[in-house]
Amino acid sequence: MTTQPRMPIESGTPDHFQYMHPTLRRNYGQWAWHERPRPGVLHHVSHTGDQVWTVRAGTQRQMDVGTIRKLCDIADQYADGYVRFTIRSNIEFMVADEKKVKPLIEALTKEGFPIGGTGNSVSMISHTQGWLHCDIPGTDASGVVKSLMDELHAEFIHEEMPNRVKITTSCCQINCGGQGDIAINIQHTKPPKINHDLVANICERPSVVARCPVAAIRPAMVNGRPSLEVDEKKCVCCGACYPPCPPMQINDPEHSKIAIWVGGKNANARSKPMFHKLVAAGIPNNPPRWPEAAAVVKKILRVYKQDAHDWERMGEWVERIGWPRFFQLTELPFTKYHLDNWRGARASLNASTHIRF
Amino acid sequence: MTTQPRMPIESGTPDHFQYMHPTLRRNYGQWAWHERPRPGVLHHVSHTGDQVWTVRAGTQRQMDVGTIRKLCDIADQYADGYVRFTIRSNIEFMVADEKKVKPLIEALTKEGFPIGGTGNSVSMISHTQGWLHCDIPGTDASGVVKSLMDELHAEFIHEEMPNRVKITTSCCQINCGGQGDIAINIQHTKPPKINHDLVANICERPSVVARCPVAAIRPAMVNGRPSLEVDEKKCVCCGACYPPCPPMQINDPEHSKIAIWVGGKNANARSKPMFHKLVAAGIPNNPPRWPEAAAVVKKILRVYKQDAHDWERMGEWVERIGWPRFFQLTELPFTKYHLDNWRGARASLNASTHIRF
Amino acid sequence: MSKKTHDTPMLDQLESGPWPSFVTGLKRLAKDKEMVVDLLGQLEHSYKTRKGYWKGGTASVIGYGGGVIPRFSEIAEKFPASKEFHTIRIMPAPGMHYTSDILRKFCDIWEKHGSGLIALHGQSGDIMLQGCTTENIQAAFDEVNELGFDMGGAGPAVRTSMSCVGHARCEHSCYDEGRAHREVLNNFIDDIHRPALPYKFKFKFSGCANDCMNSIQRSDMAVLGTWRDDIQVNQAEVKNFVKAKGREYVINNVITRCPTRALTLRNDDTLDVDNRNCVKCMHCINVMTRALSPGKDRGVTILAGGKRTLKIGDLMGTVIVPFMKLESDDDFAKLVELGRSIIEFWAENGLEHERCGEMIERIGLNNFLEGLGIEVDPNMVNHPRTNPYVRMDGWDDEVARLKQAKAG
Amino acid sequence: MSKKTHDTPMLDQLESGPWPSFVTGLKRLAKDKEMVVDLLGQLEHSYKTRKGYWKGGTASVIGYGGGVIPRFSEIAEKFPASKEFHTIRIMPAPGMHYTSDILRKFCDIWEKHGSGLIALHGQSGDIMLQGCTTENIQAAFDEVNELGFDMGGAGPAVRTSMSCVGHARCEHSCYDEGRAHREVLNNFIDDIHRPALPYKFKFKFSGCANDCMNSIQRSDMAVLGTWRDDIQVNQAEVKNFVKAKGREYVINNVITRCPTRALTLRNDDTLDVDNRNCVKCMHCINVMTRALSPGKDRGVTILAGGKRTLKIGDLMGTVIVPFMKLESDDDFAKLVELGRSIIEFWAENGLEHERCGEMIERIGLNNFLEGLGIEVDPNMVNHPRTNPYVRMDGWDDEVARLKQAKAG
Ligand code: SRM
Ligand code: SRM
Ligand code: SRM
Ligand code: SRM
Ligand code: SF4
Ligand code: SF4
Ligand code: SF4
Ligand code: SF4
Ligand code: SF4
Ligand code: SF4
Ligand code: SF4
Ligand code: SF4
Repeated sequence: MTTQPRMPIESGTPDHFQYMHPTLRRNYGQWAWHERPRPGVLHHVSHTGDQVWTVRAGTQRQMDVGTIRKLCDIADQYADGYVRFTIRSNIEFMVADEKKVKPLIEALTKEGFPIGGTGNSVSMISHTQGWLHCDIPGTDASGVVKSLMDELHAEFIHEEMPNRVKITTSCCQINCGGQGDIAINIQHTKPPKINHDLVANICERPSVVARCPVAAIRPAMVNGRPSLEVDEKKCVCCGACYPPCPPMQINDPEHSKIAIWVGGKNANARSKPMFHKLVAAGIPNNPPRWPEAAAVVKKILRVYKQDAHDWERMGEWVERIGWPRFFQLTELPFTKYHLDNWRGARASLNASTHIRF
Repeated sequence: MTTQPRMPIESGTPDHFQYMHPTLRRNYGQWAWHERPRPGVLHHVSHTGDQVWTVRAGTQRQMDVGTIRKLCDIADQYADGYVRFTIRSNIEFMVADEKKVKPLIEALTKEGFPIGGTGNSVSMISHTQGWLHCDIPGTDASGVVKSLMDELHAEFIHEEMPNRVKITTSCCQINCGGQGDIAINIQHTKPPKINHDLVANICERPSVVARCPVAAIRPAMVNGRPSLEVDEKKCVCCGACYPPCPPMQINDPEHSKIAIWVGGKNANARSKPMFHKLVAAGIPNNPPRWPEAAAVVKKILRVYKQDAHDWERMGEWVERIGWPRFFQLTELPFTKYHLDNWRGARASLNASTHIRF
Repeated sequence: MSKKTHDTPMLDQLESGPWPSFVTGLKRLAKDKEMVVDLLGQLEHSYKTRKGYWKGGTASVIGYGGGVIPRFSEIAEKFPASKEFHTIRIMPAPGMHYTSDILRKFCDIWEKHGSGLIALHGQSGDIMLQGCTTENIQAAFDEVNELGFDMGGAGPAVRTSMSCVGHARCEHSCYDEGRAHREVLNNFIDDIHRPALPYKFKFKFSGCANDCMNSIQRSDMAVLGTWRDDIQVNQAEVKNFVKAKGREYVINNVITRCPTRALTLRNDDTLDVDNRNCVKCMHCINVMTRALSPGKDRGVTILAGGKRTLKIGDLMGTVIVPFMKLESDDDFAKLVELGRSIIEFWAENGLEHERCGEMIERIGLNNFLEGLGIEVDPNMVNHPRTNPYVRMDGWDDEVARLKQAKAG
Repeated sequence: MSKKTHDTPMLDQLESGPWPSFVTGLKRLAKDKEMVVDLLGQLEHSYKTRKGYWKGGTASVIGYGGGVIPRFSEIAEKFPASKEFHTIRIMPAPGMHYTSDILRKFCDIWEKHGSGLIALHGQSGDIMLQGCTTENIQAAFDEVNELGFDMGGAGPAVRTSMSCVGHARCEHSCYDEGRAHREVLNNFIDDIHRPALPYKFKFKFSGCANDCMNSIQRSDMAVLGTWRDDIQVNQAEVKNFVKAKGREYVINNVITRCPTRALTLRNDDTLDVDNRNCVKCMHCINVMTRALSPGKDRGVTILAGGKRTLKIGDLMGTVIVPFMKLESDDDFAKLVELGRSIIEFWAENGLEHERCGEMIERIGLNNFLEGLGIEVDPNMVNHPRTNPYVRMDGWDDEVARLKQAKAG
């Protein structure tokens, strides 16, 4: 008899209570209010009278087991053995006793984990795969995020921004990193170079044709073999054809640039959610430290910090002062590329005399 | 020698100073402030110290020479012989002496011209051609306007609305009447019936085909003669094919209905200009007095008058209270037809949790 | 008069009520005019059957290609006297000012050659002399033309324009609308009278952001007054206003209504204006007419591409010139030039029956501005693009060019 | 370890600086793992040449069609030990809670079978076990599966979901996110593991309008907590807050920031809420955490169709259920049912590689709602349509139907 292959246990999403700090478990759905005693620390109080202090620390997300075990050691020694991760790959340690906060912070600090990311700080940048793992990346997320977080470290461990700042990165125009107060995204600037030798073997041509948002691709015979052809005048260099058809080589060491977007917002607090808007482009994709991109991000943050009112998210601030002033204050050029010409572009045009001089 | 035909003097737009009340001419560009001593009367004061009182009265726009001469008589007798017309076909008499205001008002009133239309009143409804003159109308503008102004007379001669109310009518979907706080427009509900016998003679088929916003028309042979065919599933009954091709009979005694739109705004005061939005449809096109349309308009005005804050235009009021409450207060049904499905419709969808309960 | 009038039971119902009745007016005319007798008959027939019965055709005056709207009855067999019922469009003076004298002259001419029905005014601002036979058009127009009035626009032409009362009687007025109106329009006389453009083209002029001429939504090129320095505040009048109305009224009706929250009522009942953030919306000035006025450094904002519904949906104009002065002869010449470049670019690039705004929508604002040689400006948008679907390989060159343009 | 490490001058620069360095971590792993030695080599090569060198392929575990992201090196000849570097996606518990014990077990398994590199977490919320050979996938997964964890989504499948910390540690939480997350996801296990949908489908759960899970913009079905009665106000705490911060602070940071101006600070330093106009935006509650809380009649608002850029541009979700309770077993069952109808309708009507939101865009919200049997509601729109391009012959029937539905 041959051994049966092991079939998976289709257990789905596991029960969270088994991994939850007992104070959280006991007060599930009963929390009354919270405050932030200092950057990186939250203090939640329950209707039952229970209290919990959370210490938040930054991580590199792509962690070696050594790092994770170190965090586990700290959890065991200082924080009852429980942790959780935030959507931004920060780690949180919960303790029910205020006295445990200080030693916990010290231990984390000693091991090089920055404490912060709460309240009006710049939290960890949303992290994507990049050259480390993705099959279509124009840059490396890990490197961009590490470089920028090094530069923004002070803003992570302090809460000195007008409101919380959520930065995202995306290593291609697909935008796995999502919308952000600031988004640092790859923007291709040249149409794909087609490797005709490979198309015939690899591509399902109709599905590639279907992916193009501007219908710039058509099937063609090249050197007697089925291939594809791109209408370079139509092509908007989005890279959508590349995942289904790797011979459509969109990534280019020189022409895959970085663009910076501002004012995305997911929360419904005050204003409705917003999309981020293009503010700078043509920035070199410059490993290992992307200094040009970092400079633009820092400039924008500096101006925001100086000029915005309390509780104004980046996009709300710009709406109050107006985009002309944003470009003036940040000294970024406003170009024809900033004018939208995609579907629904009209909604972005100023159809009024509302102008600040 | 044959007589030469008279060639026109291409004089263009005439000089306005020759027809302008002397006080206006003297103070051209020098006005300092104004107030409204009573509905229908404006009092303007110049930096030179000059003053002028304006009395505004409603007219039927489509005037017989008798009516115009009567107005001229009044101008001569009570108002220095000068008048002007507003964009809404109201007539204005200017006098430089306050004492002339009362007799002027009495004379106009005696002759049946309502005094009002200023400030927070419902001014004259913007007037289009309709059955009296246009070649494509679904209803009669003169009749609709007369009927409604009869019903709204009290709101014309008083200033009791939260802000000025600008109503428009359009006797087809072309919308010569423009955007309004309330717009009363024809809305066709069935595709054009094609008079195939006529198409061949009258129509330039390609140009008709090009007019259709949804590409529902194609050339076809019918009974062996060139004609047109409408894809009735695609057709949105807009009537755009009718002016270039009268055999595309869109007007229908039963199925050309009236729709009512709310919240259009041209001024940049406070909020930016806005488009009006569909609120009611399927209203019978019911001459000679269109009571069903009048009822809806009056209901909307009643609710606006009660609920809006001072200086809130109709659209601004609805934005503050939210559309769900508008439909609740006016008791108008909200249907699937209110959901936009035209280009750019997405911008009209609620992409947030901002909801009033 | 001899001709028997038709029964008009439905129209008769429009003679009652407090608003002036056009039916009563028509009946008055019918006493002398057979044409109006039958017009009333046809109109009653429309009311009964809920359908219109006019069709187009051709009618014009010598020398001009447009300006007459020809109307032929489809039921002329029933109502023969109104079988032709054309309209002549005549351009009034800016601001629609009249002496009784000139109005009476219009009445006389129209009584003589037409039906006696005059609309003051059409939605585009024309004096509409309604109801004329083909035969009489020329004579009627000749007399009107001799009065100093000219034919308005119709068809694919520059159209009759409108400007607000403005300088003549409005303290908000930020430029001489009447002059702008005349200088612009009278530079396009050929395009008004000889329709040869892709479609209609309208100019409208409003003296301030209140836009009493609906210019943003209803014209291809809208010229609105504005200013770029500080609002003029008369603090003594502010105090009077606060005293008269109360602080609460002022806060609820002025302070909190400013779209950019640029206003503060100080403790001493004076007003503080954050002029950097004021968007010149006019609201506070509208409410406090004695205390506030537009600034002194006045000019205009220009928008292009407004129009109504067909064929792609309603379009508002888009800012293409955030600010320009409009005082000197040169300034006015520049305004005319701008209008000319727009019309020329559109005449070349617009499709048949495509309004300027539809063309902009099709080709993108970018290309339109480039065609006009106007630099993009962030005031033209509510916000920059939210999508990456744009070809950016010219970025560096463009930035370099802008830098140089700025420097030199 | 024996394998010679590659020179990585560029990556080395990422070891300095205050932020934890992934390079240092990788180097630590490289000590024991040849795979990581070559991974570092390939990555350095990417940094030098500014290009990626992974390609897809196939790799999976028995019984499942998805969940593994296969990566084969295009430059395996240079870096043979990392020629396969697959990722296994594993679904964590709602709220991403862990004991150190379970984390250590993950480390042990991954040290044994994989590279030792774990991402906590991916942007969709997966534990990403990164760097595995084709051969080891099954063994690694089997051990993880025995721990009580299951494979996450990949490909055209229901994806791993995320829910905020919510009930577990947040006073704003308006429903049990963890329960909703599990009940919904665990009802679609087949669709997670056997990709057969038109494209990916994501659920996200946020306990309130702060939307800490970015659900509106990043999920096909977003469930956000809200309430429909009055905000709970503790006036004593309001007074304390005003006392501590000052009236001006409260006015500038709370009162004037309410999007619908629903708040008034009374003269006695208590707060008045116009709950009829409150849009549950959370702002005032966020600022005054001790004084204000969401109401008691809580539930959820549901939006459909959010996603990122490709192919038609970014889409936010649209409200399809303005409010529903989420307390009883029945309520949760209804939530699952709604998810199921959406997925079924989309599976039938969506094109290949068309996200739910793109389908809604293509067919119109109307038809989508009709397909789901959901009545339209004015809360679904910012405003009704602004154009007349709609076929309305069904109006009367529709109004009659609605009236009857309301009555009966
Ligand atoms: C832990 C976390 C949820 C989780 O389950 O992982 C979380 C937790 C809290 N969020 Fe959040 N938010 C978390 C991600 C987010 C995100 C998503 C993101 O980071 O991408 C958003 C949406 C951001 C956006 O709009 O793009 C988010 C928007 C908010 C807001 C609204 C902020 C605003 O004014 O726009 C609040 C309200 C506030 O500031 O008090 C909030 C408030 C809170 C509170 C205060 C809720 C509470 O009472 O406990 C929590 C502590 C916040 C703090 O850091 O001071 N949280 N919060 C996430 C921490 C991420 C991180 O490590 O940085
Ligand atoms: C006479 C006229 C201009 C003309 O050259 O013909 C005119 C004259 C004045 N308008 Fe106007 N407006 C005139 C049509 C308009 C229009 C266009 C329309 O009627 O279709 C609008 C845009 C309406 C819209 O937004 O759709 C218009 C929007 C305003 C506003 C802005 C109102 C707002 O808050 O939205 C003001 C400011 C105000 O209310 O003081 C204004 C203010 C004024 C002032 C007070 C200006 C002044 O200081 O003299 C004038 C007297 C107003 C009054 O009636 O109390 N006027 N005004 C027009 C009279 C029309 C009529 O007979 O009803
Ligand atoms: C007479 C007038 C209505 C009125 O009673 O006041 C009118 C009447 C007609 N309009 Fe208009 N429009 C009139 C002002 C307008 C306006 C208002 C404005 O100018 O501010 C608009 C909206 C603004 C705009 O231009 O978009 C307007 C938008 C249209 C359109 C749609 C144009 C578009 O691009 O969307 C058409 C259709 C067309 O031209 O093909 C149209 C077409 C027509 C035609 C020629 C119908 C046709 O295609 O056969 C109508 C002739 C009626 C007649 O028998 O006299 N009319 N039309 C107005 C012109 C009188 C005048 O010269 O003063
Ligand atoms: C791993 C991850 C980034 C990360 O480092 O965290 C990721 C990585 C990839 N994403 Fe993503 N996406 C990841 C979260 C997202 C998110 C965020 C989210 O879920 O909230 C989005 C935006 C939300 C959305 O779904 O729209 C996202 C939008 C996309 C898209 C665009 C989908 C669209 O409809 O617009 C693609 C392209 C596609 O699927 O064709 C894509 C495709 C991909 C592929 C499969 C690239 C490809 O087509 O070959 C990437 C595989 C990388 C790899 O080697 O692992 N990824 N992707 C995230 C998944 C990890 C996890 O399971 O937790
Ligand atoms: S953003 Fe693009 S390159 Fe980066 S992980 Fe996502 S799909 Fe890959
Ligand atoms: S890069 Fe984008 S626009 Fe260009 S051909 Fe490929 S899919 Fe089409
Ligand atoms: S709205 Fe239509 S029917 Fe009325 S005048 Fe204008 S074109 Fe003619
Ligand atoms: S009515 Fe409108 S949609 Fe219908 S066929 Fe005519 S032009 Fe096309
Ligand atoms: S547009 Fe402005 S300047 Fe012109 S009349 Fe109206 S309020 Fe006065
Ligand atoms: S003009 Fe408008 S924007 Fe400027 S201060 Fe007054 S209300 Fe505010
Ligand atoms: S979404 Fe709301 S309930 Fe959930 S963690 Fe964020 S603030 Fe708390
Ligand atoms: S929750 Fe938001 S909308 Fe409601 S009262 Fe507070 S700030 Fe205003």
